[in-house]
Amino acid sequence: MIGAARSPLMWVVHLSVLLLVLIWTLPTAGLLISSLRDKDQLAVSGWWTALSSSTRNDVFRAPTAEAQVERDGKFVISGNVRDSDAGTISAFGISSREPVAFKAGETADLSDGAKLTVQADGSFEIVSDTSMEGARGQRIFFTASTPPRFTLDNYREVMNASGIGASFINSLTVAIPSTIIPILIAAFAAYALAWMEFPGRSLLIAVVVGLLVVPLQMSLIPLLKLYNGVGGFLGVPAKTYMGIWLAHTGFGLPLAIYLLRNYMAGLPREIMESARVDGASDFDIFVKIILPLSFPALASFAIFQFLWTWNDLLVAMVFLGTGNNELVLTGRLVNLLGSRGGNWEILTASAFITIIVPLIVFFSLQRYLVRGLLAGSVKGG
Amino acid sequence: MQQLFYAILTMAAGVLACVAYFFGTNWILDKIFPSKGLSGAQASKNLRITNAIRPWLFLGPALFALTVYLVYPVIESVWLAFHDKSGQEFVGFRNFIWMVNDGEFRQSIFNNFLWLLVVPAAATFFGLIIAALTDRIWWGNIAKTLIFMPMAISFVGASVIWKFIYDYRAEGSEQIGLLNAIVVAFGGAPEAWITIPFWNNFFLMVILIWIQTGFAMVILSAALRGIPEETLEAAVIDGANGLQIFFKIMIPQIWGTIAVVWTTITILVLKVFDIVLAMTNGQWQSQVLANLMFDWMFRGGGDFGRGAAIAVTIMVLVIPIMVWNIRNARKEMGGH
Amino acid sequence: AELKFKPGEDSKFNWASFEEFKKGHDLKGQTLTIFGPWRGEDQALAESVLDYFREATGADVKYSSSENYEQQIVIDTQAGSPPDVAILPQPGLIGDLASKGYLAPLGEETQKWLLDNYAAGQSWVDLSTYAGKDGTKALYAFPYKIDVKSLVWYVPENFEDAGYEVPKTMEDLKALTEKIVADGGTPWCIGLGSGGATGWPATDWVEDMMLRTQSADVYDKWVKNEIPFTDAAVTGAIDEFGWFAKNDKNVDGGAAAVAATDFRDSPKGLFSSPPKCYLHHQASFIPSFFPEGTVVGQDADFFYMPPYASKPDLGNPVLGAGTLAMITKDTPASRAFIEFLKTPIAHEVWMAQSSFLTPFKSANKDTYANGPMKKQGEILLGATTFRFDGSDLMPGKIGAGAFWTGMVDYVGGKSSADVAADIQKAWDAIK
Amino acid sequence: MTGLALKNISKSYGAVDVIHGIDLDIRKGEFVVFVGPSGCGKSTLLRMIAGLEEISGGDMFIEGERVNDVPPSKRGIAMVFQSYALYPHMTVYDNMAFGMRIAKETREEIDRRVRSAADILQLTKYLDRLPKALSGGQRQRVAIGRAICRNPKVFLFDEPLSNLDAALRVATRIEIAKLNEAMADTTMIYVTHDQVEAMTLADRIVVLSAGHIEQVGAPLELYERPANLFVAQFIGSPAMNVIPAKIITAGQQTTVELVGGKRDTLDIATATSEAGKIASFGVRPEDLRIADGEDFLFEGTIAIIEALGEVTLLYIEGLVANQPIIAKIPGILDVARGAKVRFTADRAKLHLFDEAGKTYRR
Amino acid sequence: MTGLALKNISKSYGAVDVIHGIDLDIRKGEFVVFVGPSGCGKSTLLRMIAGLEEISGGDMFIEGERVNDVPPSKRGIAMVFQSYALYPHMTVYDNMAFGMRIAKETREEIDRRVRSAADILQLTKYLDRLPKALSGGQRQRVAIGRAICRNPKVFLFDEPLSNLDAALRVATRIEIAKLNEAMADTTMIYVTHDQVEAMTLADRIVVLSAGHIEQVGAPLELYERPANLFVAQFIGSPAMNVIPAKIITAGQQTTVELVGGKRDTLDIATATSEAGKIASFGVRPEDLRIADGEDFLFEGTIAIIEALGEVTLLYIEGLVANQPIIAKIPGILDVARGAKVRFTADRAKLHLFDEAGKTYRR
Ligand SMILES: Nc1ncnc2c1ncn2[C@@H]1O[C@H](COP(=O)(O)OP(=O)(O)OP(=O)(O)O)[C@@H](O)[C@H]1O
Ligand SMILES: Nc1ncnc2c1ncn2[C@@H]1O[C@H](COP(=O)(O)OP(=O)(O)OP(=O)(O)O)[C@@H](O)[C@H]1O
Ligand SMILES: [Mg+2]
Ligand SMILES: [Mg+2]
Repeated sequence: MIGAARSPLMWVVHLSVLLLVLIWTLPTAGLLISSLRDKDQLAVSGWWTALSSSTRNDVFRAPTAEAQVERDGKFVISGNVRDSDAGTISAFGISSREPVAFKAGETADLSDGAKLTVQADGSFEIVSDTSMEGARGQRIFFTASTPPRFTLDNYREVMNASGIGASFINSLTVAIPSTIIPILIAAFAAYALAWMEFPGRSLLIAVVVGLLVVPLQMSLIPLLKLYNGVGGFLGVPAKTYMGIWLAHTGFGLPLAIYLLRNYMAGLPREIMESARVDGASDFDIFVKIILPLSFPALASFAIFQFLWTWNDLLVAMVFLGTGNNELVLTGRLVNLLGSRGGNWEILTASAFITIIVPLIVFFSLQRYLVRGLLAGSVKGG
Repeated sequence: MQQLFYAILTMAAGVLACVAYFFGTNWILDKIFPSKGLSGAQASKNLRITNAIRPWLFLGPALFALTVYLVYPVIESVWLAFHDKSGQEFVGFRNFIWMVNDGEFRQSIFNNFLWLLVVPAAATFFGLIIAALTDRIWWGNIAKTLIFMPMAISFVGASVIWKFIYDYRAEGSEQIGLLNAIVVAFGGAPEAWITIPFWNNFFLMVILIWIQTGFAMVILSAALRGIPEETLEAAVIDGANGLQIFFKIMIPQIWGTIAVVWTTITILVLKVFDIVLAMTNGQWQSQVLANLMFDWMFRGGGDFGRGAAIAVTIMVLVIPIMVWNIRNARKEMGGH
Repeated sequence: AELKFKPGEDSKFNWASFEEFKKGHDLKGQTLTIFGPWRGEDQALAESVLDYFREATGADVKYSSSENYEQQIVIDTQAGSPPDVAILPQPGLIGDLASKGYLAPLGEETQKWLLDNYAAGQSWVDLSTYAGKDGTKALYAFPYKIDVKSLVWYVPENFEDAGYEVPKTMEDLKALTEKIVADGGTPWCIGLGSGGATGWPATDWVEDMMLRTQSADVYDKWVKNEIPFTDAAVTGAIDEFGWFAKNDKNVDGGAAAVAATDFRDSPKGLFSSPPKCYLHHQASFIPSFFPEGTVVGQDADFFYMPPYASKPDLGNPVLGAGTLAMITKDTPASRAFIEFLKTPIAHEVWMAQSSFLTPFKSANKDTYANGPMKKQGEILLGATTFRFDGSDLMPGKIGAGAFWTGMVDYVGGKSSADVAADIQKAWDAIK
Repeated sequence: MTGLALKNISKSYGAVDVIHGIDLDIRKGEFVVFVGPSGCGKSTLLRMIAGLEEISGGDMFIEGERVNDVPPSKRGIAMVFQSYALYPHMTVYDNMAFGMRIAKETREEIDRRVRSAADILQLTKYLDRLPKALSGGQRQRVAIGRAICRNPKVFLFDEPLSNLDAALRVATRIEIAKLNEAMADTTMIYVTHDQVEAMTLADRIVVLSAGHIEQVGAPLELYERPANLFVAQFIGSPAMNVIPAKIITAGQQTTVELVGGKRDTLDIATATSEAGKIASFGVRPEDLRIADGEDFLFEGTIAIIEALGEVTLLYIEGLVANQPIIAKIPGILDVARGAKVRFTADRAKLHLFDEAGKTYRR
Repeated sequence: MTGLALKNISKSYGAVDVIHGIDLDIRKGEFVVFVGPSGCGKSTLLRMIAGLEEISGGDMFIEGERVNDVPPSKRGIAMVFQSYALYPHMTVYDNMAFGMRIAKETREEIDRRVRSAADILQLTKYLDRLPKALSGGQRQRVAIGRAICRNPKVFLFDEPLSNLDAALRVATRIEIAKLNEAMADTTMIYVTHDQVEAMTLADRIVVLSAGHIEQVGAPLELYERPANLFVAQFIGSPAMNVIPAKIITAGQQTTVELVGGKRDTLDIATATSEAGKIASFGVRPEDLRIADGEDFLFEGTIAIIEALGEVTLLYIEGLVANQPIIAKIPGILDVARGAKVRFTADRAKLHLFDEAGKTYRR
């Protein structure tokens, strides 16, 4: 459509896409930034503030009296309130009631007669004429402006968790066949429903649509029962990779058949007829004509099925064991979270680690969503 | 390394077995009822037989999997719906009677209708717009990947994301929720968004729309690319502008796919529970059927009867969609 | 695996019990699967205890957990492929499993052991006794790893800075609350948010108030719905909570923020500069959610949620929660595991690390890793009355449903009577 | 031996009847051309023979075997679709090789046949292209190539040359004729709108109209002795001129009066009962000559002159309102528009049709 | 006034050059026909004029305005696509009405024009059908109808009549001619493979070959005075016979020796330097006559006889190996295959081309 490409309204298109992309990525951007932030900061300030320097109020606990050194007859405890990050101290205080009582560089009198000075660069000194006592270090409240600071700690923590590598492979072992098998099965079924004549065809289509709605949770108990039965009967474990592939296949089939059938039914009839006249059987037609021409639909469904199986936890937990050779990545990551699930930093980092593989899949399959696949095949229409 | 090797081996075995089935059965069928090199009458008789059998060979694995994994559980659910808590005792319609008298259930039905009205339409709409617009720009693929991203994010990730959007802090303190930060920046008062009855439904819907737009976009983008280019050219020649081409030429030609996407999302909406579960668990009057079902199924030991009764209700709700799809399929096939 | 503490090395530990157990059990070649709620750090801690069981018996122990463990245990038991041992924090769910016949009774002997060895033993036995499939009551669960809930957390130095004292009675606590308000501060941080479980922290408040305004007997009737939710005793307790939470001045962010704030985020207000609040009511696990580097005992501390001076007869009631182990598949290994839990060492190893309290009298208090834990342990041991978290005892639909929702509605502005009526209605619906 | 037999074949799409009971026997090895106005059912008939369209009524036999229910792949046919129906994802080579690969021919044989077909159709340069990078005519040639590569019992061609230029059309036509000769046992059925193709290729032509057969016969037979007005006008281009007439005297010879009043006596026998009846008088444009003397058929004014080089077409008005009579005169003519001219024709080449359009046989 | 001007227009698809620098001026209101072998670039050129194909090089002007970057919708064109490009989801009526609806014509006006176009194209019965329920020719007619309903500055027709039967083709052709007459300001560009169409419709014919122009001229000019061998052979069907020859004497008149040894003197002037050069001698099949006496051009054996009714085609062998000479003799001839026949032709109608194929002008 070169006509459209030249249209003066092109910038409107660019702008609207940009706007939509912004809206859609903003939440994810928040997640990404959050995953790079210090875990304590997460619940305290908005993620967007991480991008600019910010003023923050913080508390620092000075070393205990044990750390004091004698210098020129005075006892001194010194250090720096800013642990690692740079930044400037603008004010400080010694009581929770007045955390900004003093300007940087000023000196505050402590209750036990010692004097505290905090410089703008964060260095502080507690100076006392007498040796200081007490098991507790002095709290220093300070207000600092901090430049943006990011850390890869969250990722390091997730990546270093034991068994992550094995789980990664387990997840792939689950996801790849669970994507390919249903596509194969569904493609054959979709072809039959789209182009083969047999009684009850449209009823079957309706049933497939109806089955789309079956809540997964409903199926788990009966199926696991069945698996246990079959496993017991055959003397094999009930929870195997085979079992989960089939389960994902079963759960993914309605959507697969529905999408693929719709697509296949739209292919030009003449091409099929032409192949039929050329002597091709239904099987030949399916393999040699329909499959290559259905690539866009196959690719789209593959993307979704992969996503779903990759991110799935429930089905994996029910139908697959939890041993090192079986625990999937999502399961492994969830186990990193505390029992009460408050580790936002792990959540954010692991969300980004798990997203990578699906995005690769999406990106690599996206090129099959091609234009003009059917161009030149028939004249008319 | 060894694990990787085994993994590849099992994967290959699994996929090959599947491929072997289709090739194998077809081969066997053609061996049992050969039609090549046979006399006419016998050949055509064999052909009739193979033609009658082959669809079922193609459908076989799918039907098997659907039956085992979906139909059988459905039957079990229906059976359970007429039984008590533990599935032991037949109780007739008692679960259903309880259901219609339950305020929460009625609330869920109402909310579900809201969801059904808004989410499929919005997700399909945005998906279509994005698919159409990104098709024309050089950075379309990048844009698509970004918009697809929400789909790829695991559900836990998504719930954290939206926590960081809807989070509420008291007025005066620093807002860490983006929405409230914006509201405050414009001089408004922060709100605990997901606790505002009725409207919170919409805040939850936004999440699903955000996720499902990627789905709609991918499917519709494939469909848009399947439109014969010549018809667009013809429309350009006929003087149609971009919008007219979009509405009068492209949309009608992918209408079938739009219907499919809409149907799929509608059904998904009926099933959706994890968003509600994670964000509100149905509190503040945001309950939906699927979450209610989940609640009754598994919370504290569960009441399978009531859970199944709700599940059956959800399944009944798709019947109109099924009928509509049958009609479409019939029309489509008749037209050829 | 490497044992956390070398047997025999540190004399604080009761190594004899370990050796004795080791002698009595040999499960080489057997597998024990355990399914529990502990993930993350807790999982690592649990594994460190299981290591001793492995070491002692030679059994192959597989522990697993899941985000949806409640759902999963239902599925697994129902479908007939349960783990050997399940560990769950919800007595309600356990009762349900027991009534469906999925659990094996632990026997008289264990019941007696609990009575003898756990502080407030009868409370624990009552908690672990459920009706089986045939209706007969039996001991089905073994409490292990307890959290104390009746705690109020504060920052001692902030108290010092402002000149506040730790209150000894509920009256004092209320006075302190008012004083902080008068000083221009905000006394409480309360957050009920918990995703799908939003509302539960409020139930702890109500239960604590219940125990402080009514006798344990009334409490027991309440959790069994022998007195209705609408009873004045209950609405009274709810309103006690309301006194704290429904007053905009009392809570950080005002009453509106209570339901919306995540319980994991709410304690952070104690530590901000200047402090957003001075007090936080939460169970013993909460330090996990304190800012990194917070040292309990120094940067933060707790006090026992005090009783009313005006009701001395109620004593020092302690509200708690915890996990209970049960046998879902009766094998020698799972029996042995319950036996293992009866050894002091099974408790001490975890005590010596973190986030573990036990009412087991024979476990050496000195093994507690730090002072605050020991202090909590002592609260547990010194309890005159111990009551398990009421919402966990109620049927799931109530304790993990209507009650939560009700509390959310309550802080949202509904009256206690209306809320109680709603909850009671829900309860009636499942009878 | 009968290659293909249609017995009372009919077809309807829902309520629309498209083919109304067609009976036709085609010898094995015969070359039959279907002609007829656009939309008369030629493609439909072809598709029914191929087995692509359900037969609504009647029976079809290929080499004696009833094939109503035999699927296309087993009928031993090759077909060139009117709409090409190329495989969009295959190169030209693969498009042509597809049928043979299905038939499990050897690789060499496939290559040989594809290359020879490509050679004939001047497609060799394009063998590696996808259909979408071909011109209309090239696509059509691929469609032809795909058919002629194979070795079927029956060839079906649906307007296979319509998008080719004259030279290529002649060349391809000759190749098809050769093919027909080389494969004496292969029946060919060919749909075309091109008279020359029809006349040169056909053993027999079937003229269809609105779903039924008007006439079947050898090409010259149709040209010289059309069974009725429809065939007479359909075969030949420009079409035969038809002038309303009245039979004045019937008998061994027939005298008719054309509109305009001119009378003429034809060598056509009519039953005496026909006298006085309305008839149609027909003369082909190419049979008209400019009359020198008084012996003329009719007279008219030249309205349009179309000089085609080889011949000149004259559109003559004045005889029948709104329907000029066309004369096709060889060479480039030197006449002026508006001139009054008289025309005559060889008496043996005149046609007469009765009121219903049936020919009065000579 | 120039309606359309192409200045050195070229087009390539990646590495494939399809159009090589075309220069062409078309008067406003002119009817120009593009002819050329299949694949020579006609459709591509049309699509470039329509703005559907990027112009790789050169400039294009419509009514004086440079339109290289003007989108199709602003160029004021209507087009009949070679592949029809009907809107599959619209009925025939809507297909035709679409352009006018876009242009916001009144409902009555649309209805009037659609019905009148449908009438002309005999589509009235099908107005409510979807394209997929139409025959090939009917679809093509819808495509034509869609174009002629509109009111553009330039009409582009890409082989619009290829799937129509002869009668309909003539009728439609006449309608197009009428349209052209009625809309004196509308430029029409027409691609066809049909000689008759080209000759009758065109004001000028553009002969294309492999992406460049061979000759532009009025129909008869091309027929009578082809610029080169290519045009000579391309215009006229069957193509002009070409016989290798040698120039014996050059000058005012030229004497050539045909293969076979026969010499003949033509009324064609050649430079004396040409003497002795190889040349091609050309004569159109329709210009050949059977010679009675000794004055003949050449002699040969009749290999094939094709009787088309109106004319008979004789394929004569014996002169040039593997390339029969074709003679087109009016009427139905009474000759036998294998007979030796002598042919002659009007001396004024003979053509002579130099070695490179360029015509020796008379
Ligand atoms: N996308 C493409 N890539 C490469 N070559 C192409 C492409 N499209 C067309 N061509 C080539 O360009 C040439 C001109 O094509 P065009 O369609 O203009 O021919 P045409 O003159 O219309 O032929 P026809 O009479 O057969 O329709 C052809 O040789 C064709 O193979
Ligand atoms: N699906 C359909 N439903 C109704 N009528 C149809 C359908 N398909 C074709 N027709 C009609 O059947 C008639 C015959 O069509 P067919 O394609 O056989 O014509 P044809 O003789 O090949 O014409 P052409 O020369 O134009 O290709 C046409 O009038 C057409 O409109
Ligand atoms: Mg046709
Ligand atoms: Mg073309």
